[in-house]
Amino acid sequence: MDFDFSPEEQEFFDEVEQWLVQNHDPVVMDPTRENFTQLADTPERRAFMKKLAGKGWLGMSWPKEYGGQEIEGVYEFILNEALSRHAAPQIGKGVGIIGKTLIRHGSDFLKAEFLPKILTAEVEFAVGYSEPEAGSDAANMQLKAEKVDGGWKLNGQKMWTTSAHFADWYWVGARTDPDLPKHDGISLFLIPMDHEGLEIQSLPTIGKDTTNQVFFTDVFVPDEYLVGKRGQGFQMISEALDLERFTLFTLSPISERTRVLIDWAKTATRDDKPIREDPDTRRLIANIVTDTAVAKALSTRFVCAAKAGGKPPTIQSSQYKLFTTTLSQRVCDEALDITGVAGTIREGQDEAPIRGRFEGAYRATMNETVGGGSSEIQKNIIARRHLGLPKNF
Amino acid sequence: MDFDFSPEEQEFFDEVEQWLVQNHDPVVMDPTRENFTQLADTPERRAFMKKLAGKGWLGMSWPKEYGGQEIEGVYEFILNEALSRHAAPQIGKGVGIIGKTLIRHGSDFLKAEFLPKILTAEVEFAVGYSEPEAGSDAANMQLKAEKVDGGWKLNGQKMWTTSAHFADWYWVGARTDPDLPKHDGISLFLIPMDHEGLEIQSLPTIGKDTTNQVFFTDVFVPDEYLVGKRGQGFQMISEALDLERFTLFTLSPISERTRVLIDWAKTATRDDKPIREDPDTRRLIANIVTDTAVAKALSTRFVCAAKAGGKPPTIQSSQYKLFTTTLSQRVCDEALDITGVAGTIREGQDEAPIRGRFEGAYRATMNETVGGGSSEIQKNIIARRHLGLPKNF
Amino acid sequence: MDLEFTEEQQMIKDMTRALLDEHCPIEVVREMEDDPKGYPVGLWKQMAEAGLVGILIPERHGGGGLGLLEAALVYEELGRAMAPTPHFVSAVLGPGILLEAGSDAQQEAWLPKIVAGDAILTPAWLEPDRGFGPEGVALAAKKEGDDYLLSGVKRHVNYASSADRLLVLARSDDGIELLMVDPSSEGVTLKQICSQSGEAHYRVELRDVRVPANARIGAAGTGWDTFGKVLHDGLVLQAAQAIGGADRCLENTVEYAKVRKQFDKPLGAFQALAHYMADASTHIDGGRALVHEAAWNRARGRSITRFAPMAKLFACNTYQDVTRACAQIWGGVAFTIEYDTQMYFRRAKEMQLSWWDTPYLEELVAADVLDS
Amino acid sequence: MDLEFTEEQQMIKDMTRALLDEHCPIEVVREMEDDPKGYPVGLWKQMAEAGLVGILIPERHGGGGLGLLEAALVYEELGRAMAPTPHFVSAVLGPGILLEAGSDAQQEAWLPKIVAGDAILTPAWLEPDRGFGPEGVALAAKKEGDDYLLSGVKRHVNYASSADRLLVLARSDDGIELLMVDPSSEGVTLKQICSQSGEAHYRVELRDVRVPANARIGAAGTGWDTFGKVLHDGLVLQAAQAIGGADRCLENTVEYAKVRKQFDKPLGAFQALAHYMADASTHIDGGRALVHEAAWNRARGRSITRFAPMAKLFACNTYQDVTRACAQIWGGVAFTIEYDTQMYFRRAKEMQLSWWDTPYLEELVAADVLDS
Repeated sequence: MDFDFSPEEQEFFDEVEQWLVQNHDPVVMDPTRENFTQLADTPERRAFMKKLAGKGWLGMSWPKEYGGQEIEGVYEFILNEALSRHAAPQIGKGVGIIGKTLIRHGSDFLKAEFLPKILTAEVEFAVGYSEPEAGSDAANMQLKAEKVDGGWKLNGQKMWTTSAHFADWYWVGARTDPDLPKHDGISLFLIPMDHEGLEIQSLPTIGKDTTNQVFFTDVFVPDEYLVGKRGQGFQMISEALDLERFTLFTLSPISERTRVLIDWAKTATRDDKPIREDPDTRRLIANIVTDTAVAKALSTRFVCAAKAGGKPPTIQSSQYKLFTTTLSQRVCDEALDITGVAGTIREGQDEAPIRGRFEGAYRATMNETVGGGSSEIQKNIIARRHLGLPKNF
Repeated sequence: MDFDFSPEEQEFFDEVEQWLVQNHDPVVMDPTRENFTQLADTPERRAFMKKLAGKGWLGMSWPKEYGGQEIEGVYEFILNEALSRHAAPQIGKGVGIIGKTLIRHGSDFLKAEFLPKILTAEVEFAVGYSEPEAGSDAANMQLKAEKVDGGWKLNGQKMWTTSAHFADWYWVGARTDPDLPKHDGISLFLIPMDHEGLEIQSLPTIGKDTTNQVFFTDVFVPDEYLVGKRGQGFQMISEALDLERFTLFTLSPISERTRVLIDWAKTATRDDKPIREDPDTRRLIANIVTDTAVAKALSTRFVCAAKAGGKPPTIQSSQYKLFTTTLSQRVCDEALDITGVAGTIREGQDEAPIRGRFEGAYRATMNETVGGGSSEIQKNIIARRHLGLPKNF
Repeated sequence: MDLEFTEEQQMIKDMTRALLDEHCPIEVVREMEDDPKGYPVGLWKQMAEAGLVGILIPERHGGGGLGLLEAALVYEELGRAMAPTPHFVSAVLGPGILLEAGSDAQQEAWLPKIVAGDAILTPAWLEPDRGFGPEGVALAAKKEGDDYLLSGVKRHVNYASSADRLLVLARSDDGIELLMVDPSSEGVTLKQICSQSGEAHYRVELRDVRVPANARIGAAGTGWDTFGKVLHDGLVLQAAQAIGGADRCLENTVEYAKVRKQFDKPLGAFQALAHYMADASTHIDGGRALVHEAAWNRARGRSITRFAPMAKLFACNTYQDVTRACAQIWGGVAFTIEYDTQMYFRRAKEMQLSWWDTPYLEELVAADVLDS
Repeated sequence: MDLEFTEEQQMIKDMTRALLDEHCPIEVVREMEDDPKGYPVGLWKQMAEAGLVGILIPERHGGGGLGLLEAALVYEELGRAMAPTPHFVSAVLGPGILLEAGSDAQQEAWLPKIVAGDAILTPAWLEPDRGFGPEGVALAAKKEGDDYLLSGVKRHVNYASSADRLLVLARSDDGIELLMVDPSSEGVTLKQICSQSGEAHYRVELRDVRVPANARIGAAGTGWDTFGKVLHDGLVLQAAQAIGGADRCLENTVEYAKVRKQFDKPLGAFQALAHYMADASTHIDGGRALVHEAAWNRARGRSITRFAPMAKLFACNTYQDVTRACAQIWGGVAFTIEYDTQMYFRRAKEMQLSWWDTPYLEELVAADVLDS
């Protein structure tokens, strides 16, 4: 048993940390964007990703034949936690879901077109799985892909495509075989984001960032941009998610918020008395710190399960996601309780404690127990796959 | 709107209160028996019920032709709350479920045999609905009633017959028509508790009282002891429960526990400092008191709904039961937290705070969120009947 | 015991709902978020004409002379509609303070104008880095001859930009004073501060602001007692408003859960979600009855030292829990500005933190229970 | 990072489980509830022979010389089996105190006997109406020449009737002392007190009990520091025990939920119940990893001032929540003595209240986080 990183891992941890401190740039690294910090959605942030690529930190776990280093996924975990700790964009969809799926299932053509660009951060992707009628029930996607001469014609709608407004390519699941059982009729496609017939509509959120819905009108996709085999889309999506949960929800934003809260509570006063002497504050912070330690322990569990190889750490990451997102919301909620009525002052104003960091985070985290598989979905996974209980709906 | 009793109700309230103070008897009234105080299970407690009967307080809401006074159910509510506040036996199954069902559905023979004795407290009943395979799913009862010459032969088993070891008569649901849909094949019977073929087995509980299971071996019941119509058993059971939820879970034990806890907290010390100055104690008690006030408001709701007539107050009593039993457990739990490590001292010992009242109550209330319709069943009722949501299992 | 409304109460409730349906649809609520004025003048005029602004003010001053129970019914509707109005500060706290401690001249000068919707009053109470109790009031009121000289900063002053008078809580040698200050006086600076709910809040700075002694409400040093007593009534209305918001938010969610499908079933057919809604409904119905009981007791002239903080404590916790559960049921769309759930969600948290927050209310209840 | 056990750790875990399966089936646990001795001598002997009693004691004293991580694995098994033994007081706290502050003579006199299962030590710490902190220790230790004269009452003294020595926390002019007292000394009276879990607890009264100065462990006035330090290690083991209990209780419940039917469906097919179990499993698995991390840090020689209270705080809350949820799933039968759920349920609450309770642990964590 070992809760520390190995010397090599620790060396990498230190190297990344040092590099991030040296390359600190408030334009790129804005913690108040909360979960949206992970996106490379501005020219500055894309430039930052190119610098990361220059360090050789993209695709580290890929096979050498595709430009990777074949090193363990834990390094990508370390990197992503460090990036999110510094509120920098993270390695994500390109290196993970898309790159790894292409490596396993993509044609030589697609590999040649995309893999090198992923490694050099020249391409940003948007992922289109969700639809108005396919949220928790992802296999229910209805975007229609009709076979036409030399390719496919796509019609329908996607929801929650967070990166649609800045990405270069769209990684999209669509229904190619409506007559097959719903899990077997889905295929994956790659489409230029500026393709004719794609209409992106911004969906402003309660946080300060927006997501998008995307409408498809007769969008033509040539045959060679079908990923893997027709009808294997849902299997590829599930496989990649299982492998990539790893990088989906980093713990650092929560730990950082807790740290910021504690720093504030250590020095703030109310009625000229230190807030840290307030019994409610002490009780709430003790429990936040304890539960953050549990979240970290749950993250250690899935990292270790992933390292051990074999099955993807589905259960461990469901437990982690369930616990951590609930905690994340609670930290924001109780931080507002601790800051008191001043907690109601909207983020970004000088009058607010910590410039309203927690007021903003309270809103921005509202979706964490829904997005990426709701808490209820995680509980179903744990109940069925871990505890062996029967289907419950 | 009026949250007070009417002058007449208040007069009755005062009369009962005064009478109970005058007739205080620690042998009869033992608050540490928690929910079991409601039973007339000892000679002293049966004598007490006879005294109550002498006051004309049994069957007050019955029609005059059966010896009742035809007054509103709220008087029985007032009486039962007073009885449970004083930890005295309550009017219950006889006057309520059984008497009222007999009045509505019983033959003249059964009415003549039982109603007068109920009014004079000469008969105690046990109720047999639950079985090992019929808990939350009450309609699933399997006790077999086979038609034989002149009557019925019963074989099978009942669970949770709390009063079996002292009652005179057994009010039992049995399956007379196994081929009909499960809600339509049940009939109700009355059987002397000392009948040949009935074997009572004690089931000690985690509280200090016991309940029973009862085994039936060729128990013969003459035709005239079938209650109402064959196959109408489940409907009669449901109807009576809907009418009687009123008297099932009184609030007074919780309010009394809260009062006892507060009295203790006002004077107790820890390390020579008043416990009432402890911030955790203050916070917990503030919330207990608040939620007890909510429970009382919920009880007012179902009393008023019942008074308003029309439909039985099913939803209001489900909400009340759900909220109150959860609170009841929480009060005991947090009382132990407030008393600290001394809270672990088993009930009844001098060394324990309040002689371990809360240690005992912590155990005794464990079943409250299960018995009488579990919290989950109550939520299903509220979801479906109140909110109009679809069936969820 | 009887929980039925009188005919008049039912009428007030229905009339308020109809008025808000017409003059305060959700678009108006959205528009008013972060607006410097923060409320639609038309709506306010309508409310005044309908007698809602003067509802708690005695008939001799032109008001409706009704009690806290009727006002609670109105507040439940205001909560359901999330109506942006200065009613709480100007039609509850302001008149409450004047009626509790104001001179005849003060009452006559202001109450009829308030009733008519022609004057807005708002308390200036909270200060930066200071709490909810009397020790939180630090703004200096220095006696100079017959005048007070006020210096300090107030925050969370609702609708200050529309106020004709601020009711400033300030600390003099005699204790805490309530002083009427014209916000257009020399030395007063307003700055809008956006809040979580989008209600119009202001930071108010006072620099050597001179007010005459007759601007003081009540005897010297009695300001906190007056304010605290009036705020207790206010708590009940805040609680009613929270219950109204929770109720409407749940109502919308239940309707959605009946039609929105996942895995070919309506959301409401998933037991976990159905149970969230059953719990929410139980807390709302219990909280509402508690609020009514508190208001009814006050209307009967009984003390609500315990009932009032209990009602706000439970109702605001319920509002927060219910909106969180509703957001979970709505799923992703709750996170978008386009849907209304987030509007209830933000208001719930702000209400919980405002006008005495959870720990302060718990302490009020505990003190009443344990220290007497 | 690696959460695998070493071969030795796995062996200890398996061996402990096998030993408890054989010598501590549930009937034995039931039998020992309220028993004045409170543990089966045979089981204790077996544990000593297997090296479990001496697991934390250095090899030079005949022990296993293993660390807190291995002990935590043992404690998880003790928790699963609800094994009634004086291990915590006699094989953890007692030796811990002697090793931390005892003289060579004291160590040599007692440690080998403890390892062999031939001597039982138990701390006498808590007092009536007093709390968990140093200010809770009021029992008087009056200096008379070279002796101490002890007077006062202790409570919650586990397995005192079997103890060869009590380790009494007492207050002298120098501060708090740890003094070894022979319970058969003149002036010592024991009275069994039944506890919620049925563990053998005693009230110990000391009346002018005379002990020599060399009965003191460590320098004068250092008793609390010694005790507190050792109890921090103990917290991790209490946490491990709680996790073990919760885990076994959930395991039993999950199996039951697969076979027990209501409405023609297994209980586990009801989403609300399935979610209770999913939550429980998440808390147990997270709590276990935290406990391991705490123990591992201690074994690495790092401070566990924060980890130890966090581990017990979370694990004991989890144990209580899990057993409550399990009881709800079992339904009526959980309420009967015949079923085992109630045994976990009672132990969960007692563990939460014992050896520093929730508020005390929260304060330890808060102090470490906020006051440094």
